[in-house]
Amino acid sequence: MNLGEFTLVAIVKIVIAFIVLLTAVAYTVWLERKVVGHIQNRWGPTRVGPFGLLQPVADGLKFIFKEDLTPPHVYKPLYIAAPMIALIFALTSISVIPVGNWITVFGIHTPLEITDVNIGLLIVLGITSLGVYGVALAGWSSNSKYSLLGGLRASAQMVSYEISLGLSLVGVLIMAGSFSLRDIVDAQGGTFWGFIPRWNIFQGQIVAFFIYLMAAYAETNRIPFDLPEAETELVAGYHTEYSAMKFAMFFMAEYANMITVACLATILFLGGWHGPHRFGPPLLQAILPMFWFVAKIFAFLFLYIWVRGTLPRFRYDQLMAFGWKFLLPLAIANLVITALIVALRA
Amino acid sequence: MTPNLHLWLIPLLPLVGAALNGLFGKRFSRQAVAAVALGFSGAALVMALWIAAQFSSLTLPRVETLATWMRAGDFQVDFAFYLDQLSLVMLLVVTGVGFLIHIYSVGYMWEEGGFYRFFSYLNLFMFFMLTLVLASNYLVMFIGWEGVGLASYLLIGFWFTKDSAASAGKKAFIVNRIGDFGFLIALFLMIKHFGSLNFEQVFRIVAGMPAEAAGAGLLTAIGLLLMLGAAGKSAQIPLYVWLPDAMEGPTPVSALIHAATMVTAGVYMVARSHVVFDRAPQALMAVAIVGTLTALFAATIGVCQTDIKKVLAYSTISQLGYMFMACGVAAYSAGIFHLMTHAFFKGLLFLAAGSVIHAVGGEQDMRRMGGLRHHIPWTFWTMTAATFAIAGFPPFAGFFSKDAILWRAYSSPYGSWVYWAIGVFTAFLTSFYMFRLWFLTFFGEYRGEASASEHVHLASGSRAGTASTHEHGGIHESPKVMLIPLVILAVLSICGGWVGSERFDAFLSPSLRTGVTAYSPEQTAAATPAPEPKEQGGSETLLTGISVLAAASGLFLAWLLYQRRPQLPQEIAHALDGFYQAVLHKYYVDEIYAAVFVKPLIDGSSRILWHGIDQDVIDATLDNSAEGACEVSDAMRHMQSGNLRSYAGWIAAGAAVVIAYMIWMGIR
Amino acid sequence: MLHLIVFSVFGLVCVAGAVNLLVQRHPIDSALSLVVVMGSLAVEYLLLGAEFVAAVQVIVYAGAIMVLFVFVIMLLNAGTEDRTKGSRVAMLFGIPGMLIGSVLVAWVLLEHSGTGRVAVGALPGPPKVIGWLLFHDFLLPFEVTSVLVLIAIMGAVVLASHPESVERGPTQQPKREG
Amino acid sequence: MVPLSYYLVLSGILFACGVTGFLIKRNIITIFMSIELMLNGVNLSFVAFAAQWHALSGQVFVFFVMVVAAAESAVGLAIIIAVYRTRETLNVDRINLLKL
Repeated sequence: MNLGEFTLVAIVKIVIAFIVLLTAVAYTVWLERKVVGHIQNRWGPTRVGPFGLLQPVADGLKFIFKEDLTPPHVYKPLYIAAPMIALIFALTSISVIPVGNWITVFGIHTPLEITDVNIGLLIVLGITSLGVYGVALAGWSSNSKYSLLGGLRASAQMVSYEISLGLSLVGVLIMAGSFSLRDIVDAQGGTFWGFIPRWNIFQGQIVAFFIYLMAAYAETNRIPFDLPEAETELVAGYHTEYSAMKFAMFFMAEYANMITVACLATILFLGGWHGPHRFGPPLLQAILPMFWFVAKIFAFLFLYIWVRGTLPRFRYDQLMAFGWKFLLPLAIANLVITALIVALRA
Repeated sequence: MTPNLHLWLIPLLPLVGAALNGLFGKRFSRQAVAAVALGFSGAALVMALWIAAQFSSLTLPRVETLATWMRAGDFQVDFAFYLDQLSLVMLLVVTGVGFLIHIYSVGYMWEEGGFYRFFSYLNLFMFFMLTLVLASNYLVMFIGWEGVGLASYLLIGFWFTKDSAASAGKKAFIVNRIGDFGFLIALFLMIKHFGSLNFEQVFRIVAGMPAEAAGAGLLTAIGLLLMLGAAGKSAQIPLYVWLPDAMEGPTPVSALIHAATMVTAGVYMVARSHVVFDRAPQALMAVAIVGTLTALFAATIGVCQTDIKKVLAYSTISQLGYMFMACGVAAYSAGIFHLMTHAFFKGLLFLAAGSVIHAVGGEQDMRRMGGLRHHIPWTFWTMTAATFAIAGFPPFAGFFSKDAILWRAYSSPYGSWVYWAIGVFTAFLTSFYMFRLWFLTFFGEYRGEASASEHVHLASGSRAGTASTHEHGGIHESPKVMLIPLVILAVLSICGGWVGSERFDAFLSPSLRTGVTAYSPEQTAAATPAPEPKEQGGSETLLTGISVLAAASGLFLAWLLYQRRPQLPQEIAHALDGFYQAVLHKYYVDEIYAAVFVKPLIDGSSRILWHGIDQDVIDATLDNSAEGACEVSDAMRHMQSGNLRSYAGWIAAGAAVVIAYMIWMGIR
Repeated sequence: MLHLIVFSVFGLVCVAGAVNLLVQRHPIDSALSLVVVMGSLAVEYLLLGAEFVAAVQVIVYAGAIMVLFVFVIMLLNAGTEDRTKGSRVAMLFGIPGMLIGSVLVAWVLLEHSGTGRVAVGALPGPPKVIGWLLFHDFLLPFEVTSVLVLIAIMGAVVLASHPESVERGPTQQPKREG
Repeated sequence: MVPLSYYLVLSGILFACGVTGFLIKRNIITIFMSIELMLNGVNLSFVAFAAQWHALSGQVFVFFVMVVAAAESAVGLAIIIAVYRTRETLNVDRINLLKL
């Protein structure tokens, strides 16, 4: 593959990925409104399009055409930069996430991801860990006490939970012996006794999955850990002073992060694109893995929304205590036990 | 090979007892402390007896190596234990007498504070003494040697709140250091010239030395230095001064350490090193002369002492002198024989004296005793046995051993009639002062204060501060736990000598005589001319008769002076005023030592070392440099502005200088 | 060639970030410039093949340590610094010293050791090998460092907690209504 | 191919920037960041030398530097908070009680 071809393929893949991702973000919002609506015995969006399916489009148009308001007394450079930082990092992390096996299209053999690197997991972690700057800077530069509190909460919360998040992944890494997300998925192929899939979650990493789930909720500032934007106490937290497209960027960043986290959970714990035995015609067989992948992501996102519709918000000290005194020791214990088991099995 | 005897267990058992009592004894009850102490020392005794029972099936000597202690090039020292006839005898004496004295101490020390401490020390002493006795090389022996010194120091100073006891302990320790110094140098000489400290190796090398080299400077030097060590430990002239003061310790300690076992370590060491001494006639002669002089000298002092324990102390020194005399005429087995019997009767004497002191409530001055035989019959009878034994009346134990020594002193190729004459005269003196003690203590009227019970309270109160609940109804016999050891020792004092010196000699000969021949028979023949019997048969009986006569005349004189005509001693003392004063003050030896050694040392160290070197040189250096540092830092402290960035500036400038210097060095 | 271009671009970004750190007067700007420096340094590491170091550089340095800095700046609400003139020494000795030192070092580097050249990915540092090194050859330093971190955590907690709560001790803290 | 000395010079520049920051900045947090900058410069030279000599221990050292830096920043920032609590300023020129 020469340089030109490589560039072309890369650009095509980036474009596809971003279109898909942004669409997914938009429809995750729709999904959330719909599901939460049903949980609360409402209908959710119904007016725009069938089942309100065009609601995201309408919302996007509204955001774009709203007046871009910049309050006085803000620290302008960072006020403007913050949502961009948040969105950029949220979107970038999708680039190393594989969604399926290698495929050959028009004679070009290429993996189903933007780029295949052997430290993919580390890159995802690095990029998501940078995402906190967007939230923190937004909170600080808004020059508002609600925003500042939100930003402070966000940075402390994300730094704290990142440790548990990272440690929960180490167990999976030990099992797979690689940082490459593709290797991790490949390690989960096959079944036990023909019917239980060899997903990591069924290989004893259920505790790690639980830790990951908790930490991921905190990392994405979702209920029950949505302290940075707790609307009942901080108005809207770090994005109180934002409106129009800047607000939309934060909004999109949050949902993009959710999708990234869901992808990661699928890859690390739920067997990636592995599913039941292949059947049907070749075309179906080519598409099925991607279907499984999307289905798992959907399930994970549904869990997100379900939790949001169900659980109340933690208090801040409870949040910190939960992270440091429960999740972290649990993660360490899980790591030690996993390492022991792997060492004994070896 | 016989099965492993686990010799290391014998010393270790008392050490465990010492550790238990020392570490946890404070929380134990007295019964528990006594049980631990007796249990572990008794276990050591049982092991010793077990070994003795197996004696006939053992191949001796045997060495049991526990571990390598140190190794430097060819030189190696092991933790190894050595068992032969000599150490077996010592083993039995030490564990046996030691165990009896342990029992006795339970009764004697019951009222005292620091009960557990006492027994911890006592067990510690047993450990070191057994190590000394069982050592298979000089270095392990030296551990025991130093260890018993330590235990002795601790036990002499047991009542450490009493000033005299504390300083007596220090004195014993320091005087022993002088002897140990000699011992150490002897060890260094051995390492340098023989490359080993192992008994067997050293003796093989010594025995293999050519005849003309034998007796030359090296062996004489080693012998003399070893003798210096032995003299320190065994309280011989000129290092005997610590032993009388050591009577400040509790009486069982005096019995165990300062009569029966530790002080005989020097004799044991000389006997053990007999191969060296056999090749160094000058050293041997020095041993004999020192022993003879000590025997006489201490006996004369003993005549005038009034403190019951002091009399026994000088008697001990005198008897040790006998043993040295025996070793000095190469009659090692006689020396060891006397060591054994002496352990029995002198231990008994001390214990009985302790019982007497116990009875009269802490009084130690014989002039305040008298007529005690009806009050404390058991003590009286056992003490009588011991007195007759030490005086050398047949058939008591002392007779056989002392007779053997005197006969060998006369008949041995190294011997001389001078040794014999002085020995007999000393025997007469011994008999005299012992019966003096006996008469003063047990006969006549009681001369102490009417109500002894007051005394008891004062005494025990001042000693340990325990206002005893024990009822002291005047003068009273000691408890059974104290009497039983007395009786056992009395039996031993009577029967202990019946083995006879010839049989004992034959028993010990593998380690004391064949040692020489085994290593090199022809050398022995050349070096030690075959003991040509001077006048055998009739003369031996004659000499025995003379020594018994000397003992009897001592008894008669004592009876005359202290029983029949009690005013006579005063008159004699007046008549011999100057000499009497000198003897009473122990020939002023302590004073002479103080003037000759101690005072110059103190003056020298206070004038030159303290005022001169310490204050004017060392202190001054420190003071001046401190002041200099003060002045310099007073000038420099203005650099310390408290501003962080200034500090950073200094660092950057300094780093630049360092970088420039290193680059310059690199270029050059 | 591509290597040199990438190196130069990110090197320049790096230097620009460092200089910006010096020029900016508000600590949060300085902090963000430092994040930029760290990010571009990560790229330089990647160029040298040290992929794991690069990842950790981003995660730990940029993602955790600098977040902590930003957090403290926000917490203390630090304003722009006032240019006080508290130290003449820093200006008189420090700056010249620093200049002399760096010029000397740069001279030595360029003159005497400029022969070695490194290619892209000159020394791959795969996590597996680095982990092996850490847990075998460098086990003792690794353990010591972990103890250091533990001590640092405790020290930070003690230092930063309110003095009253330290005196009261954790057991006597009033139960919060929950 | 890039000469090794380029990397070293880059690391030197970063280090010099760090030193300069330490000298000219007044805000204690910024000074602290200057230290981090110096550490980063050193790290770069470590990695560069590791590539030069093909010795991974250079990279391992970077980890140790990072861990120490993390520990240092945790304690340092805690100290800064404590200082701010008592002195109510972050200007090192005003925190100069430690003098004669």
